[in-house]
Amino acid sequence: EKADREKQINIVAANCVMNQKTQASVCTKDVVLTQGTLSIRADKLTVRQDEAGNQYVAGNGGPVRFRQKMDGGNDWVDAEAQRFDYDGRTGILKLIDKAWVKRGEDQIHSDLITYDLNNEAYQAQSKPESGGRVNIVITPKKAPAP
Amino acid sequence: MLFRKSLIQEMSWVALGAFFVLLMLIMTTQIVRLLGQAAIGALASSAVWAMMGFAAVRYLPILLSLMLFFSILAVLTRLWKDHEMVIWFVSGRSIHNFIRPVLEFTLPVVILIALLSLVLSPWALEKGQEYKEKSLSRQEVTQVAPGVFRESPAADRVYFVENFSGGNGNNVFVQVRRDDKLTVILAEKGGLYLDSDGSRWLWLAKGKSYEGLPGTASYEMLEFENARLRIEAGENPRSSPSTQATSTMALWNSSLPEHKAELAWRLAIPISALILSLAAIPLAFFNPRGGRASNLLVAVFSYFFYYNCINIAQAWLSDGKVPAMLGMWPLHAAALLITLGLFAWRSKLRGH
Amino acid sequence: MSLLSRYLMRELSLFILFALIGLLGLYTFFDLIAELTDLGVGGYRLSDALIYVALRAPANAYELLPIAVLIGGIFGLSHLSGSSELTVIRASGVSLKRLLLWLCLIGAFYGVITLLLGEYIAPAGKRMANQHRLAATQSMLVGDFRSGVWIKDGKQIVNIGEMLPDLTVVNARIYEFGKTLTLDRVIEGHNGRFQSKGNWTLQKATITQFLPEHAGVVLTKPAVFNWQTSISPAMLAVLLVEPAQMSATSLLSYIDHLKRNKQKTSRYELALWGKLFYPLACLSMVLIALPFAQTQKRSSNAGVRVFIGIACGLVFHFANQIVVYLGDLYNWPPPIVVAIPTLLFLSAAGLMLWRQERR
Amino acid sequence: MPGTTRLLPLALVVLLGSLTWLLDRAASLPGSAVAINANQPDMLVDKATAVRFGEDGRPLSLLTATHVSHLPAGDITWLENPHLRYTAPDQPRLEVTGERAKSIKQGSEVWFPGVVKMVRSASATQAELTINGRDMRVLPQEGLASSEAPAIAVMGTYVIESVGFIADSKAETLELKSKVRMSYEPIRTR
Repeated sequence: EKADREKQINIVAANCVMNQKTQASVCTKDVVLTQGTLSIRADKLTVRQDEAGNQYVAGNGGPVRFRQKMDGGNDWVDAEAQRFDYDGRTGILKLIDKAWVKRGEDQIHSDLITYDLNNEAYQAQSKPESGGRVNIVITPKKAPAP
Repeated sequence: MLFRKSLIQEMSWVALGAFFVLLMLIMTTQIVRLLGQAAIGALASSAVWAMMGFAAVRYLPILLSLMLFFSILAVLTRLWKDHEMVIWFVSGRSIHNFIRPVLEFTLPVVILIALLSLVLSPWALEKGQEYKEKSLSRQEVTQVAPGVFRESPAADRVYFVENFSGGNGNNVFVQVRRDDKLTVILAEKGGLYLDSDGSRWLWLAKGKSYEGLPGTASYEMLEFENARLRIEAGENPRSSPSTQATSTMALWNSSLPEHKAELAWRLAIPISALILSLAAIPLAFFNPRGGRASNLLVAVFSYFFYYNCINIAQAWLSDGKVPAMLGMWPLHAAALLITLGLFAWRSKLRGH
Repeated sequence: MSLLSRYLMRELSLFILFALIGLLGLYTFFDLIAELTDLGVGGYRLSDALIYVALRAPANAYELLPIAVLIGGIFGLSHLSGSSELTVIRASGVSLKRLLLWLCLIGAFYGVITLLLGEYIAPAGKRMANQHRLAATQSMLVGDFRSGVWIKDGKQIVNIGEMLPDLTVVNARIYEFGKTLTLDRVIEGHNGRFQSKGNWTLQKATITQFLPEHAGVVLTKPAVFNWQTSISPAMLAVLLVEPAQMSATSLLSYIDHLKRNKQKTSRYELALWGKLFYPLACLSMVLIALPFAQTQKRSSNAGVRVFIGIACGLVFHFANQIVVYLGDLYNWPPPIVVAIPTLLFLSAAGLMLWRQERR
Repeated sequence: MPGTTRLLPLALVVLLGSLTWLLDRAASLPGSAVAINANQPDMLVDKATAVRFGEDGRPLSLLTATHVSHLPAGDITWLENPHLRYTAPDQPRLEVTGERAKSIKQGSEVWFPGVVKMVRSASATQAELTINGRDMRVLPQEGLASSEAPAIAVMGTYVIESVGFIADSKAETLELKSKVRMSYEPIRTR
């Protein structure tokens, strides 16, 4: 949900190092970041906040797992990837290496998925050299029960 | 042999009297010096009497030698003055007959002088110094008197207490020097005390201490309600024993000119005592008709001249001007020759 | 001074002089031995030691004169009574009182000599001796403590490391206090020279200033610093000599300084009173000599009486010194402390004379 | 009575013997006072305020305590109710308050056992940091404060709980050793 971005951010981790000069915190081992409905589980997470308050989060894991509730409805988006990079200012989340996103029934697997949290649209690219396959499974939405 | 016994007996009495007077004399001046030191805290007041004892042992050899010379001189002069000498000469005694009784009277004392000068005096000097240092370091507690600056034995602490009321000082000033750091402490009240297990404390109330390296700004200032500082016993370094305090054996083995000079000096005391005692006989010649006390003056002058020669010889020996092997023997030989000369002159005079 | 009293004076003076020379000889001998240990220190030669010992002679004389008067007096008087001249004098109508008067005159004469010695000659001699010795051994004049001389002057406590013979000071450190037991400044000067009354100049000075309320420490290193103080070189010189050897005038000025700085003055007051009463000692010595000397020639114990006389005199002199020390220790009022032994002995001598006369 | 001729030597020997014996006895003083055992305190101060000035003469550290005791062994100083304020030019002001403190190596390392509160004032680039924890070790010169025990740190909007931390004023970093729970409000500019 868009509203998440205003919410308080909580990080739980085994170890964190905060650097005030760069306003960046690097947390490692069993890191769980939650903000509103968004939750990210990763092995390593770097969080940075700029003066405007935009969060820049990056990290990796084996894999990194995302979960966020969709706006309006109680559908959840789940995603996984080896590495990810989120740019709060643009609202773009990049999932890299063995990335897949599952929204409702739709699923998408790819080497690189770019998910735009603003309009909840995502775009998948495969890495040309690896001949990766982009595998998209769209499941029609069932009409809401009358 | 009434002659021998009466002579020795009289000399003994005069000697004892002279000894007491000389000892009292030395003690008077020593006491002044020691009390002066005690007054400024350079010497523990409890140690004054013991230190006087040590000073006595140190001066005894010279005192005894002076006593011998004076008593022989006094008795023989009396004999001349009371014309008893003439009676002895008439009855066949000559000046040489006095040598045996004088020797009999002098030898035991000379041996005693040798013992003192070679063994006891150095011991007394060394022990005295050690005792002084030990008693000083134990005495620091009673040392802080009001209105007077006091320095601790190891000279690393200086105290000044403005005035005393009820046993503790008001307006206390302490300067402590440790390694190159200097600390100044000021307090409204302060004092020294011994705690149960015998270590010594300086307590201070409502004060400030400034500690730092002189000449730099990095100071540390401490303000306190009250403070207690333990004072280590001044374990000042063992000062190396001066040549005068080293044992005779050590002097004998060492080849240092100063040590040889000191050894020669210590030997010179008994030897000179013996020679001077013999010289006293002819020196005591007193011509009732002639000059009144002129011969006494000559005798005293010769005594001190001989002794000062010994001192000067020692100075030359320690400077190496005179070879150590030679020592002071030529000086003693000369003195002996003069004495024999005096005997010859006196008996010749008597013989005409 | 009638012929007879002049004769008495000459006769006694001969013996007193003789005793003084003997005693002085003994003391210079001891001084020389003490000096020998320092030979070779910084080029200290034998001739310097001899000069030093010679210059100290007046100070020794000052200390020994009373005893010399005693011993000379006893020997002189017993010599006179021995040759029955004393009895002749008494027989020729000289009453005991007149004889005592003459003796007092002689005693007073020697008392004046002691005063002169103690006031001018001895201190000057001692100062010259020290200065000579310092120049010879190139060592510095240091006070009683190894940390140098300490003086309190108003709001300053001053520590002078050493003082050179030319009265300049080395390693001076001055603690300057604020109102309530706070240290305002520490002024350190490598060497200092007296300029005029009330101020010295310190070369290579370092001033450490403590700002109030722990605000900070300000360090300044002026090449020359003008140090305001009432301390004078004379006062420093005074501190380097034991009280007993100071002249009365310098004692007086120093006591006044101590009083102004709430410092204990008893040690110096005792020395001052001691100096004033000391000449009196000669007088009492002469009077003590008389009773001991009045004996018949033949009596066996003539020697013993002389010996006892000398012993008593020595005890008196010894007591004099001890009393001064005890006075300082227990803070007894100086004038009384100093007067007791002298008065005691005078009365004892008087009593013996009176008893002897009555018999 | 031995021959009176032997009177003098006898008298002198007796005098000498007794004098030497007396001196030996008088001089056999026990050793100097009880040896100072190093683990007994050699300085005790109540209500102390210690200010240390830096080379530039400006106050560097201010330490107050209700009771201070110094042990010569290891040159250790124990303080009760210590409050340390460290104001070095090259780092933000550091204030540490605790129940007890043990200062070693002339105050270059101070150990605060028990409950401790540390406040590092804000600087141009970092917000004020307050840590409430236990058993904290502070090295003022290096601007380091660390602990192995649980602590709660508040820095600006960040609230951090952890077990063990290292706060480095000079590098402006705060490392949280384990069991980290951090939360903060994103800066709202809109």
